[in-house]
Amino acid sequence: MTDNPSYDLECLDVSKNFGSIRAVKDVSFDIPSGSFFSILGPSGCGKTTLMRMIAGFEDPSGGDIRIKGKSVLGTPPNKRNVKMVFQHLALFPMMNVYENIAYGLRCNGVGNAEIKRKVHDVLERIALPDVAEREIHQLSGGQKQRIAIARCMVLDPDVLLLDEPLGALDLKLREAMKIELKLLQHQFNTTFVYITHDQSEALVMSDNVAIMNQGEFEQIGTPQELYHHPSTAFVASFVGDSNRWSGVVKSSDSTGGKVETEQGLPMSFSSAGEKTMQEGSRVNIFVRPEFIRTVRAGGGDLQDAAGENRMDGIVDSLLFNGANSRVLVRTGSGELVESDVTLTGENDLKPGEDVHLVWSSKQSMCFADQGKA
Amino acid sequence: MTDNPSYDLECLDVSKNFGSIRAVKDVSFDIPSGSFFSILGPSGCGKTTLMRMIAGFEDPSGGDIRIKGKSVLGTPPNKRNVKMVFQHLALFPMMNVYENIAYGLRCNGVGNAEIKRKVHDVLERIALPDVAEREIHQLSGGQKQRIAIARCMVLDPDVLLLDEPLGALDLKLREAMKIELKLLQHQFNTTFVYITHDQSEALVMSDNVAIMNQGEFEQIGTPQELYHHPSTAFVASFVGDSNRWSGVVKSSDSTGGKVETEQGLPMSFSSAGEKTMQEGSRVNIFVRPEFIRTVRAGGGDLQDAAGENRMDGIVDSLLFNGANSRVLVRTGSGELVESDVTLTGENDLKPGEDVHLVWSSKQSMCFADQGKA
Amino acid sequence: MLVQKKATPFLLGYRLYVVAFFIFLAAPLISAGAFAFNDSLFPALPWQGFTLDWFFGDTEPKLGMFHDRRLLQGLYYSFVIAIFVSALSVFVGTTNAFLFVRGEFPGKNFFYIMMVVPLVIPGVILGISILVLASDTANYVENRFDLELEFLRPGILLVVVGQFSFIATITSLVITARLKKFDETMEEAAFNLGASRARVLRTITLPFLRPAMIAAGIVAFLVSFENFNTTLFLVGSEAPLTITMYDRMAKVGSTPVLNAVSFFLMVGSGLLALLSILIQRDRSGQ
Amino acid sequence: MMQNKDIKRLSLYLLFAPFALWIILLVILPHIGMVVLSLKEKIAPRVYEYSFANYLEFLNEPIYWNTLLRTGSMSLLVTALALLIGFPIAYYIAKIAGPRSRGGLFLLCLIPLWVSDLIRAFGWILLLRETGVISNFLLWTGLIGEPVEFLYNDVAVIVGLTYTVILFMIVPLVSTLDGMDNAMIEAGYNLGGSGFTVLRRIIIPYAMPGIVAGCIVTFMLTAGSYLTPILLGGKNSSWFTEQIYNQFITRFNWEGGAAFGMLLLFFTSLVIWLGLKLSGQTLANTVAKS
Amino acid sequence: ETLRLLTWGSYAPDELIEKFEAEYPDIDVEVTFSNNEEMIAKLRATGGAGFDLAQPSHDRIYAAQLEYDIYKPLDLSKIDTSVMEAKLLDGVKENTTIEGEVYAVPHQWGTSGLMADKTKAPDLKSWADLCNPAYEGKTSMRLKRTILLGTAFSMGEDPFAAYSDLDKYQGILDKVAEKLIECKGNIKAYWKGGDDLSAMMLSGEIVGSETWDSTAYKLFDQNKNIVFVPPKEGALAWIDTFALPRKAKADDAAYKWINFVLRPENVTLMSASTGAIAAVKGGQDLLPEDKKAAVNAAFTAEDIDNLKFFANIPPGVEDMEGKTLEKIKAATGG
Ligand SMILES: Nc1ncnc2c1ncn2[C@@H]1O[C@H](COP(=O)(O)OP(=O)(O)OP(=O)(O)O)[C@@H](O)[C@H]1O
Ligand SMILES: Nc1ncnc2c1ncn2[C@@H]1O[C@H](COP(=O)(O)OP(=O)(O)OP(=O)(O)O)[C@@H](O)[C@H]1O
Ligand SMILES: NCCCCN
Ligand SMILES: [Mg+2]
Ligand SMILES: [Mg+2]
Repeated sequence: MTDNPSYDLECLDVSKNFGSIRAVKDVSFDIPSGSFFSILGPSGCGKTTLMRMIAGFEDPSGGDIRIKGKSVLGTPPNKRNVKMVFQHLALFPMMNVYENIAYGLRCNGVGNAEIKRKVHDVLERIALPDVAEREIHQLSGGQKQRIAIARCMVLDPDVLLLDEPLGALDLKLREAMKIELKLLQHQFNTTFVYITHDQSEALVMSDNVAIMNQGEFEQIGTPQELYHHPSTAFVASFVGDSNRWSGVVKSSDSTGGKVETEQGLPMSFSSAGEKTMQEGSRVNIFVRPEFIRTVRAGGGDLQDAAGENRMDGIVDSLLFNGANSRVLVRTGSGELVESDVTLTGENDLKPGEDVHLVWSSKQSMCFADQGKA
Repeated sequence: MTDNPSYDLECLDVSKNFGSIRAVKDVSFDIPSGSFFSILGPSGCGKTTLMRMIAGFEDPSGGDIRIKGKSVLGTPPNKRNVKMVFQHLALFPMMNVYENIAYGLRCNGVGNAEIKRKVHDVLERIALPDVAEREIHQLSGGQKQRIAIARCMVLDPDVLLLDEPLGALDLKLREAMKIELKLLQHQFNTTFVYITHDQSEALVMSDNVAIMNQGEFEQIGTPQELYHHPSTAFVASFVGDSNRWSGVVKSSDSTGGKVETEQGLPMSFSSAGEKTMQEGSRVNIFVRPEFIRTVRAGGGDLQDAAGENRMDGIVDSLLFNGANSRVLVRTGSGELVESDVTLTGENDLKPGEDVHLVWSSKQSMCFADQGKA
Repeated sequence: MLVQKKATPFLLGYRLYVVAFFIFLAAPLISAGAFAFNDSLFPALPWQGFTLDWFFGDTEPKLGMFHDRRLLQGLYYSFVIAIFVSALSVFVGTTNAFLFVRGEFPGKNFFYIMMVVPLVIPGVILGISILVLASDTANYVENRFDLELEFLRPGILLVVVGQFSFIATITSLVITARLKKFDETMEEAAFNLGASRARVLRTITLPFLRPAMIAAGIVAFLVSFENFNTTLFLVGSEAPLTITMYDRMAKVGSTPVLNAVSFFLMVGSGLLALLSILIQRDRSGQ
Repeated sequence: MMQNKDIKRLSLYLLFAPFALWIILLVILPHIGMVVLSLKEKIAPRVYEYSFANYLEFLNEPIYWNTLLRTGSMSLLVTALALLIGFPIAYYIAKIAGPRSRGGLFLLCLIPLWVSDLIRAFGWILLLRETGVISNFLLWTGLIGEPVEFLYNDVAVIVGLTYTVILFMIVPLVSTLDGMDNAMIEAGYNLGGSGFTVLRRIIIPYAMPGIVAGCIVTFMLTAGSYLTPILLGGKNSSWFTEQIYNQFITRFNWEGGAAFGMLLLFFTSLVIWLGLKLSGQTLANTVAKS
Repeated sequence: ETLRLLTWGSYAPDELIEKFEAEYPDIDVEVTFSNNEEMIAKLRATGGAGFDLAQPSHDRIYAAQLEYDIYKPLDLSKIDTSVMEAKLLDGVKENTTIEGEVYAVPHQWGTSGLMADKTKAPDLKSWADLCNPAYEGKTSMRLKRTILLGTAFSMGEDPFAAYSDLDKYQGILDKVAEKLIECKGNIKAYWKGGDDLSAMMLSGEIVGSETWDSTAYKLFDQNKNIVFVPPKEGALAWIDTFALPRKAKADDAAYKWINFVLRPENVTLMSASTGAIAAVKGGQDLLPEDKKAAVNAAFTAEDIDNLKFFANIPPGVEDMEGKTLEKIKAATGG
């Protein structure tokens, strides 16, 4: 029936139309057992729709969805062994924690003694052994989060779906829960499918990430692949910060080439894959701020900097943000370039100083211009 | 009447009790004209209460508040020339943009022609010249933000108070607005008092930041001062991430000293101010992840690393987050140490590798143990 | 499925049920309205042909409603009563909203329940109890001081007061709900921008409440207009339309002119309801 | 700012005044008056004495308490019917109808409010009577051979009352169901619940405040209704409000009428109190919320 | 000023009011429809205020006045009593004189009796025939005191005579109640106003009923088979009167109205609306033609002789009767 039974979840050319809106377009992917898979994309790109099809709340307009190798197209949502953590958690306010977790077991006709054992077991595993008798409104945001996961995990699902479960939490808690979620996934060793529009969540937690845009998957890969070797301009700009230049290819071969930017500056790049950019074609160059080194014009260490690309400018301003500080440099052609710096409080750069910006052609990502702004 | 008339806002021993709760305790500070001042502190520390006293919505239980040198204690809120941007903005939904901005002018009895001129003027300055006739619900989050500021600025306030104005925005927009707010403050050259519990907002935008904790100001200083020379353990841990060790001072003088940690490791530090740590006293050592270099055990560049502190360990896991990636190293004594790394996708560290952690004693911040956990 | 829109037979059956329900809702109104156009002296089958006489006829026996002074008078009194009742109820509803949303005072919960209670007291009993109190008071004053307090005798005032006694609960609930959604920082923002207390109320708070006040007013108007149980005991010589129609039906005999009035009221209320929807929509826009 | 506190206190008094006047003058005092009146016994023309005679009269006369029990049980039946019929409608409006048709359907639900009780009853009379629309329609379809009387019986009363009050059941139900996150229902399915389980364990418990609110209002309106049972009822259909009316109007027995009024109020309050106890709700979180 | 009438439905036809207002331009007439019980209840609640002229039946004034003091004496000098049928005037005066003051004068009189569709119920002749199983489910009555009295007569009792001995009267009422409860099965429904009675009768849903004569006459207009049948025990006759509420404020206008409607040309208009006979001399001749025909179809001379005028109700009787009616209503029968 299926080629590879070790995939917990497979989607084959799944698509969904709402009237004339094509919310999901021919999406295919498969998730190996026990991995953490994220779907990252901007608001409205179709993430929730895709997830709802997997859970069975929407019928795909086309394609197939398989769980543990079996198509679930005809299976109603309450018969699919795919559990879901909703964005606002959807804990049942009229039941206490125990009843919330027991709900699914009761639906499966599990006996009371067994239920009791399982609920306490799962509460242990999420490190909240004492909250069984609490009402939902007596829990903190992070605790609710964990109860929502426990409520699913107690049913031993094949796949756990999470739809932006951290969206409603505040900043500090969100940071803490990121790591916690990853640990929980290790704990339970269940396949997690995680939806988010926050790149840092996707990068930190996932084994694999799919970047979704306008109903389509642009790229699937490990966080590092996506960050360092984006296959499209969209991925490059959506994942991580970038400086961007438009230009025209002057010369190129399979290993890289040279571009002249609109401002007239030469810039060299290495080819991401085996694709050769056509000479004369319009391209966009992306360079991440952390790969640009800012060095004082007077300083002697310019030679150290292994970088085929160089630019001169004046420090415009410093954005001090502790470890993530950044310098804005105004180049000769007037544009602002962002570059990461470490500000130690001693001998730091100051606005007005002349600096050189240096980076390696390996770090210049080049994409053909799609004609979009 | 006052010693220094160039302060736009001065607070002298201001305190506020709600019944037995002491929300604000003897807070004093002064803000020079035209500067950007932030109050940073955890939730519930009394930030909003302090701001509401400045705006006149609460009466201080003690102390004095002066604006442009004049005490405003008896002045009702609608007569103080201190304007406020509320957390959820509190734009008036039953009025359009024009009427929202004109509201304060009308209250002051300004003539219609004059109002028109001023409103259009301020809309120009916030770079939204065409939205005058829009309804509030037709604006984007960032536009609303700017209108809320314009509504205050059109009245030429002595001080503008902002209470977590970015709290309700989503991640990407928040990043963008941070920089924008700073630019607007330059534009209007008015004193901004900015409240937040997000350290990155406070660090990026402010000329000066006050760190507030449990109703008290722990430290006031520039972002760099706070980050690099925190005067208390609370400031060190609240501003920026840190690794923390508890230990006992073995030897010390006015320039620094040596500590033995609970795990028995020796560690050296430089003294932050002129204070000399007492030998034998219990202290906490804080080290920021970005100042710890992680080098491969086999690599030869250990000598390069100027650092009096060194520790050996094994890479436990990598948290890939683009430019903000981090490595967790498990040291011989079993604890996890966080260190920032740049992961380029090529020749990166891998879990299980033996590494050395190296950092300079200059970057070890040492504080007497307050007895708190 | 309980939330899905798939075209299952279950959903089809469900839809049919909903349609049947709305037919049930509309049936008596349609029948009451339709016979207004029956060219017969009795509001009954068989159908004798179409006529507008029951609206515009100006001679007996087919005296149309627009020429029937008693009905018109009833309409007028209903209108006057409803106007007073809704004005009063909206006013008290608004003060109650402020009292219960903004006020802090001991026993607040208890008083809140007291506010809801009139809604669940049977209308007949409200009418009677007010009648009894008013006439006892009037009789006492008359016997004791030989003073006739005419306003305590059945009449427009008592009807207004009697209807108000429970309609105020409805308006209070509607306006309270709206005020609860009001973000108080909006008022603080206005103060902060230099507005006086009165100005804040006039320019910020009341405009925010306005849609709820109008909606509550319309509901109050409709409920007053159609009230029978409470009014029955309090009415004097100035009978509102429902009482006039009831007397007509029970004591004179119904002709299709009553159907004509019904039809007229349906159209009137329908327009009012539409108005309140439009206001509601305006509100959701904000 | 002491002045600020004084203003606050003053405005509290000013706001409390209309409320107090309303509740004291129009609700509490009249009911105290009723109680006092109900405790008077008529000895001779214009001579009264305080006693429980009127209440004893009620207890000693099976006609009266039978009528009260009948009114109560029929009201409960109407309430139950309104809930059964109304719940699916409310659910449809709140959860299944699209956002656009929702407003329209809700408006349609309010249609019976457009006209008075009287006209509604009038409409039903025209439909139900032996020579009315339904009977004629059935004759025409051949389903019945001769005219059938649908009017003047308890079924007609129940239909008419259900019709009149169902709106007050649907409105609070729609508003509570509307506030229910769809994700809650989906979570119910996702965790393995069948349609029935989700309904019983999630939707109904969630909607409980709305259900109770609707039931209270519906029950009170039904028990206190006058025109519908009078006009649609048959020769055996007596209603307690009619009894009260008769005491006041036909028998000029205000004292007895007042006692009956208090009894009706007491009885219905008791039923509601029981209902609240059984459902574990309070008046404040049900009726007051709707 | 305003003249507020508290009267029976159709006792103040628009045509007449317009004519009156044309004659007295400064008087506005406002009408409240009512019946005997409600008139008393209303005036009791208002302490006799709120209305300027009431029109209760002659038998319902004495006790109400004694108990509730709701009327004031008439100034007979302001009424043109000469036009009134002397027998009726004297009867009313006799019934409504308290401490030497007269409280009412007659206006219209008529009867309560039976109505039958000749073709379908040719044998309906006695009050008791309403309970005849031959007409099962096809008769009706109004559950008010008229049917109690009628049934009492049909059982051979004289309820009016028993007014002086209330225990005896109670005995009669109990028997009547028993009979009427038994009869419930035979009844289709109790009618409540002229309207439902007309509808049932015209549609043929019932074939006979207790009725006011005026209602029967109206139906005769529509269907010549429907006639008023004076019961063989004698039709019960009532006289509706004019009485001034105690706190009436427009006495002059009230007197003007009384005199106005007693004028012959107005009597015809009034009778056309009420279907009853004016208490003026030759009242029967002043009936409009159709009503005259109906009356003639219904009454023979001996029927007229056989009329039983309602006797004055002593205090307490209404309460006894009311309770009896409740008992009948609440009983489950049929
Ligand atoms: N029931 C529906 N009917 C019509 N269009 C729909 C429906 N559900 C979703 N859409 C449309 O499909 C597209 C994808 O929606 P979806 O909710 O999947 O986005 P998302 O990626 O989850 O966004 P977000 O991050 O904001 O949650 C959107 O354009 C949305 O408007
Ligand atoms: N009106 C009040 N009555 C009693 N206590 C209050 C009142 N307002 C604030 N507090 C208390 O005073 C303390 C400080 O509250 P405040 O709102 O100033 O905190 P905050 O720093 O603004 O927090 P957040 O970041 O969550 O907004 C809290 O403990 C709070 O509970
Ligand atoms: N007194 C009886 C009057 C009847 C009116 N139609
Ligand atoms: Mg989504
Ligand atoms: Mg705050």
